[in-house]
Amino acid sequence: MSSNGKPKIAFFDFTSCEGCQLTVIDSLQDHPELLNVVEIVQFREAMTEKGEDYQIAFVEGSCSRASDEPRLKKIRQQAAIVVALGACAHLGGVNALKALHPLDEVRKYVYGDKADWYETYDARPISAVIDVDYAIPGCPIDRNEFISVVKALLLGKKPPIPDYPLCVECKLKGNVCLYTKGQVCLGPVTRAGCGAICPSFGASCEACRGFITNPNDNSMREVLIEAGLTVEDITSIYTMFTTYQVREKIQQKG
Amino acid sequence: MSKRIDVHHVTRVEGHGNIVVEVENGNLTACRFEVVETPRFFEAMLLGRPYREASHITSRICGICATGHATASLRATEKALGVTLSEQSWLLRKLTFHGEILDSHILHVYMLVAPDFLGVGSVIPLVNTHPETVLRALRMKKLAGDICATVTGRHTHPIAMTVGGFTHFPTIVELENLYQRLIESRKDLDATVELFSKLPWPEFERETEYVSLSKPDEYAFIDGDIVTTDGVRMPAERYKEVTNEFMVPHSTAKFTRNKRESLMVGALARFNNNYEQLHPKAKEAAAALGMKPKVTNTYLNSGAQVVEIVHSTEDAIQIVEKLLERGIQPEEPAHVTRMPGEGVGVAEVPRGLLIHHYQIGEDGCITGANCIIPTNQNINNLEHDMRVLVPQVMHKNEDAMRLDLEMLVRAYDPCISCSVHVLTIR
Amino acid sequence: MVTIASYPQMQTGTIMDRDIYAPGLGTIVNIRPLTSLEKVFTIQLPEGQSLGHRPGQFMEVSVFGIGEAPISISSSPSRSNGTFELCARKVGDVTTALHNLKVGDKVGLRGPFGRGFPYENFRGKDILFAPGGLGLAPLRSLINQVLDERNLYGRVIILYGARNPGELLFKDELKAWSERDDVELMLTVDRGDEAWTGNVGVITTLFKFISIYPRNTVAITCGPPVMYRFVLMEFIGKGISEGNIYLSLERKMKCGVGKCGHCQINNIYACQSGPVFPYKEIKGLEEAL
Amino acid sequence: MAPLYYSITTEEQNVSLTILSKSAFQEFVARLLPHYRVVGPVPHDIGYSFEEIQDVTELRMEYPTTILPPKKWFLPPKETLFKFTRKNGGVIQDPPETPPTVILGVHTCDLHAIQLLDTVFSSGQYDVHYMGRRKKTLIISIECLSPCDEHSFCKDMGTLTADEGYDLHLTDLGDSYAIDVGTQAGADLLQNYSSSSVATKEEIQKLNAVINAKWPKFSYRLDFDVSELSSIMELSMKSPLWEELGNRCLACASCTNVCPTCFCFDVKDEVELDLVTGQRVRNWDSCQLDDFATVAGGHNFRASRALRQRHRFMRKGKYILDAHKHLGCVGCGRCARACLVNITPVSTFNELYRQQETGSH
Ligand SMILES: Cc1cc2nc3c(=O)[nH]c(=O)nc-3n(C[C@H](O)[C@H](O)[C@H](O)COP(=O)(O)OP(=O)(O)OC[C@H]3O[C@@H](n4cnc5c(N)ncnc54)[C@H](O)[C@@H]3O)c2cc1C
Ligand code: SF4
Ligand code: SF4
Ligand code: SF4
Repeated sequence: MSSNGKPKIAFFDFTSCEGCQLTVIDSLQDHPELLNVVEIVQFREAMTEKGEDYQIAFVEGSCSRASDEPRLKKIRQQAAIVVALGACAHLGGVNALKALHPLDEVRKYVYGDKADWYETYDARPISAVIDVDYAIPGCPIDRNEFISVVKALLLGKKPPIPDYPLCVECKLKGNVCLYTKGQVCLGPVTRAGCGAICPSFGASCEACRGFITNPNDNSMREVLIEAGLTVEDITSIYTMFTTYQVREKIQQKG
Repeated sequence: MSKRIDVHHVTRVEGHGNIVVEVENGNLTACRFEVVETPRFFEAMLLGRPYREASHITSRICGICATGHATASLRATEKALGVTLSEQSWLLRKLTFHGEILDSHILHVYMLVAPDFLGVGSVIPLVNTHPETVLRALRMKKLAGDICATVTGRHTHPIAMTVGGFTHFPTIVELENLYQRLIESRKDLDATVELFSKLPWPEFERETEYVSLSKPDEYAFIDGDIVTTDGVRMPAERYKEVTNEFMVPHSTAKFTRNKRESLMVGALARFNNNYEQLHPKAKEAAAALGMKPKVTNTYLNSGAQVVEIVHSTEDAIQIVEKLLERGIQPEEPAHVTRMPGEGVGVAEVPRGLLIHHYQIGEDGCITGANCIIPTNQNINNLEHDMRVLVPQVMHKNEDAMRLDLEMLVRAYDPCISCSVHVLTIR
Repeated sequence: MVTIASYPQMQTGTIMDRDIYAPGLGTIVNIRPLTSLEKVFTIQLPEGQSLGHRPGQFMEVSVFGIGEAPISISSSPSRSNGTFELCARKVGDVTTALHNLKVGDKVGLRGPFGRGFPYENFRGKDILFAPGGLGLAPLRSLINQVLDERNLYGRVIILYGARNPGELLFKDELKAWSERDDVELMLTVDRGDEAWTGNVGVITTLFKFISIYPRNTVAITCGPPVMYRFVLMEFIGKGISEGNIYLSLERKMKCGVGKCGHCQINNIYACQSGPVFPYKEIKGLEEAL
Repeated sequence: MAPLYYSITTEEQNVSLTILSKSAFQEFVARLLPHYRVVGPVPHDIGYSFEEIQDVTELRMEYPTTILPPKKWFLPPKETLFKFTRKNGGVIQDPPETPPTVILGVHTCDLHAIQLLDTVFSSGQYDVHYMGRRKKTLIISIECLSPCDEHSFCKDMGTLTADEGYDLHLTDLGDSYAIDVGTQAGADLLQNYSSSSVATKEEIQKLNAVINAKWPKFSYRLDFDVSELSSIMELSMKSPLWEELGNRCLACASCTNVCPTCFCFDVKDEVELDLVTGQRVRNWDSCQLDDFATVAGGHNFRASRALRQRHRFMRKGKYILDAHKHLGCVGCGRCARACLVNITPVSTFNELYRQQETGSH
């Protein structure tokens, strides 16, 4: 706690687009009162001041090289609560896509004969490196969800991250299901919480929030096949953000 | 007298970069801007993915210019596959693009740059000292974000833009609401121009080659030829002749140069090349800021951003007017007319020229990809600027020098997390 | 405007507001820790109101901002004198927040809800209590009611089991009961420790020590599902009739007033028709046991 | 209550049938707008939705069906039950009042569902939130003249028409509506805001023709009479069908979320950023979701999707009928349309019936 009694929070970034931090900044547009209840002591994207005595650490980005690990461990040591901020930190996110190709080829493709200059390994969620207390899913995170997680943490409650499928939110919004319109969607296996924003804007859910604890995978695949997808299409849609989660299955298959 | 400036992870920029400057006995012995962002390998990640996913994957290159990446990506795919956009789609694309230009520029000039002039470390202390300014910035930024959200669902990682058009359309009521707010924001524009015209911009001149897109009929943001202040003009497909990329070991980003030792892209480059096409009110703003092409003070890149805030708002107003006039027709995205294909998509994102170049195979999957990011093109120029700046400020103490250097870095509005890299397409 | 058929009179509990979801307030006047996980809260209603509950009923307890949770009334009506007791185990959001409250703090209250024990019908009979773990919390209300009118009942047998000695609740009362010669109390733990000299084993291992007159015995259990399934078999094995066996069942609950659907056991809402059930009523229900 | 059929011989009979031409109906709605919140079916994407209208031209009285039933106007997907302050504890404010509302174009299946919900929320413990909205709402229903689509089975469920539950009931006669008056409030509405006329002999004749023509257009889809449903369900607790449905079910809860008769809910506290004030909200919940019956500590009283599907169909076919004397399914077909793995009441009920007939379980 700081002298004014406000809990101190800090933001850190690893391999990511920083869109989640940007969303945090956006959430301040709607909720400037946030600054009345917490003290932000580190936020490199937005401020120069720096403090090391934080209680809650929000970590954006996946871990994609060995040299990131000590920094993550240091954050874990200091913070009472570590929250993964967004799909990269929570799941590995799009960064994990490169795991679909042999790492050597990936390096060479991008850096050619200079490939060895650049340190990298398969991108992974931060939970693969340190213990994580909670995750705010999404690519990017939903700004309202960010605020409600902060409130819950300040009250000592479990953050209200749903563990039911996106279809729930989609239906409650009264959307026409994309399948009715001949499109496909991963809503039935994806964790809700974004307000089904993609289907609401006519686009298929790509599971950026990860899967629910107990998805009916077989049934989902059958639905996708019935909708005309090939096995390759299904692998593709299943790996957009969740390569790290489904990679084992893919490796087994092929 | 030796000095060492070592700024580890420059703050208030997007992504990770270090400034390393060493002065020994009055001689500059080291002068680097190190990009230490982890490499992300987006081009490799695109390989084998269906073309429809490309814009969703590449928008994740950067959270700030997500709409810009998505736009350039879609244009690359659309050109590769022979897709022609409807007039309505063009209007919506441009409108949401302005939303992003506004969002990014406002964030940059108000929250990242202004604190330096006001002697504070971030926008947060300004809440108490300059509440009006902060509230205005938040209000303007919210409007910018809402423009994007109305058209594509959200600003960071837009949803409704797809190959050939849109999957969702704003309602007339939503557009009327935007229109109202855009009109009201004009007074915020005036206040913004007034605020930034009074700031003591550091005096620093270094002429370089300014590179941007250009179109005959409008201030270019999407599509167009590549032009430079050295008189080069070429179709975007020949981008490699300008952006010769090379690599340096201290950076995970790639550097570029054209004819000179370095080149600069971004708001200032656009301003210098396309000044005539600015909205008259934007030209007034430029006058108030004392800017007339060609401006060679790098710090005034932020000034050019202020000018573009005015331009984008005014152009957005015209676009919304037009949309309201013609009404909104929900329409299917335009069709792909060929496969395989190859295409180059270009856009002037907030930080400058962005190029996506794809090859798409028979099966609709991407077989080759190349993305050139504005910040990569600028870093080389930044180092050259630093070499000129350091001797001019060497007499100052280290803190003051550090601030000058950091401000220079920030003037570029670098977006380092865009660290993706190219390889010649085979 | 719209004519909808006339409605049955709404039930008016003591502290119930017009809105069945809006809690009234009670003040915590005493907090007594029992174990590391359980605390007993003594709660006073405004203006000396009495709760007017029946053993086996429960309250919906609110910690505002956190939520609401059903908690059994652990004190007996016979000892109410303007207050009542709740024994809560810290397991989640609401119960943790409750544990963080202090004497003088207020909680939101709705209730009492549900059907309690028809103890008037037990008079003259022997009563066999077999609570497991936290199951003693609701049964304590009935036990103390019975003990406070002790001469109206036959034998009182209490078999109580916990996982280990540290988890036994209400140890002072257990001691007091064990010292009475009109209460037969037997304790057991799944795992003992150095100090434990009593029985070790699950609660069903105690049944071999008791002999009862089944026709005149009422048997009552409350505890986790794995436990009461086996206890029921013991009750039945002892020859106690299905109509004389009572259980208090736990289910997830949100509203407590038979609307939200969470506590449904087949077609029955546990919050309204229970949580206390004669075994006879629910043994045919697929989802009950 | 309005009679179902009208005798054309007795003009003197006290028949409450009124006629409103379509243009007069438009005027009627337009006149309501300043005084009532008017809700009705409007186009939404490629479907329809019950929304508040500002202008009568938005209305589509001949719509097939909506994604969400009109229930959402009485039991919103999310609503505030009350506000509270954490400082000294306690409820500080009643939720805002509902404006007087007219809901137009309610199909008769939905009308039956509303009657069930009215019973649920008014009997036992009286729910002021639902009932508060309900009592401020007038329902103008409409007779369905052809099935919404292949999923409708209202005829089987006996909901193809309704003789109560509405304030006014419309039947489309082509260029006019025949209007049954269901309540005094409905009569007053007509009286105050419309220029209706008493039906003529010809119009009554026309009405009869329209109704006669309608019934054959609907087919029966259940293989048994609905009066047997409850006993079929009772005997189906152990059917192997549940396991099969459980394997297919995505547990996405779309079926219950679109159902006009589902009313289960969750209750949560939300706080403002001052961390002091807040509100208790309730939102729709679904027995199909994993943690619907899960208690602290993790025990789930209905852990498998098979048991959850069984529970859902038991409620629809039996429990609700037993408890509230109204069918728990009104045959609207919404769940069948919403289900991505083709679990439908018709196929489920028919299969259970078949299993019983053939003694296959
Ligand atoms: C009739 C009845 C009597 C009970 N009596 C007692 C008692 O005397 N002492 C005691 O410690 N516990 C009792 N419980 C259990 C107690 O209700 C749960 O432990 C409590 O709800 C957990 O809430 P939470 O918010 O701490 O946990 P979380 O895991 O955060 O639960 C969130 C919400 O889910 C619901 N919920 C979760 N678990 C249960 C549950 N087991 N039963 C009902 N709802 C649940 C509640 O609404 C709760 O607020 C009783 C339960 C019932 C049904
Ligand atoms: S669009 Fe997607 S999320 Fe929505 S109901 Fe259909 S499958 Fe579910
Ligand atoms: S709809 Fe799916 S892809 Fe879109 S934000 Fe939500 S979880 Fe992510
Ligand atoms: S169960 Fe299905 S068909 Fe029946 S009322 Fe509900 S949604 Fe309609």
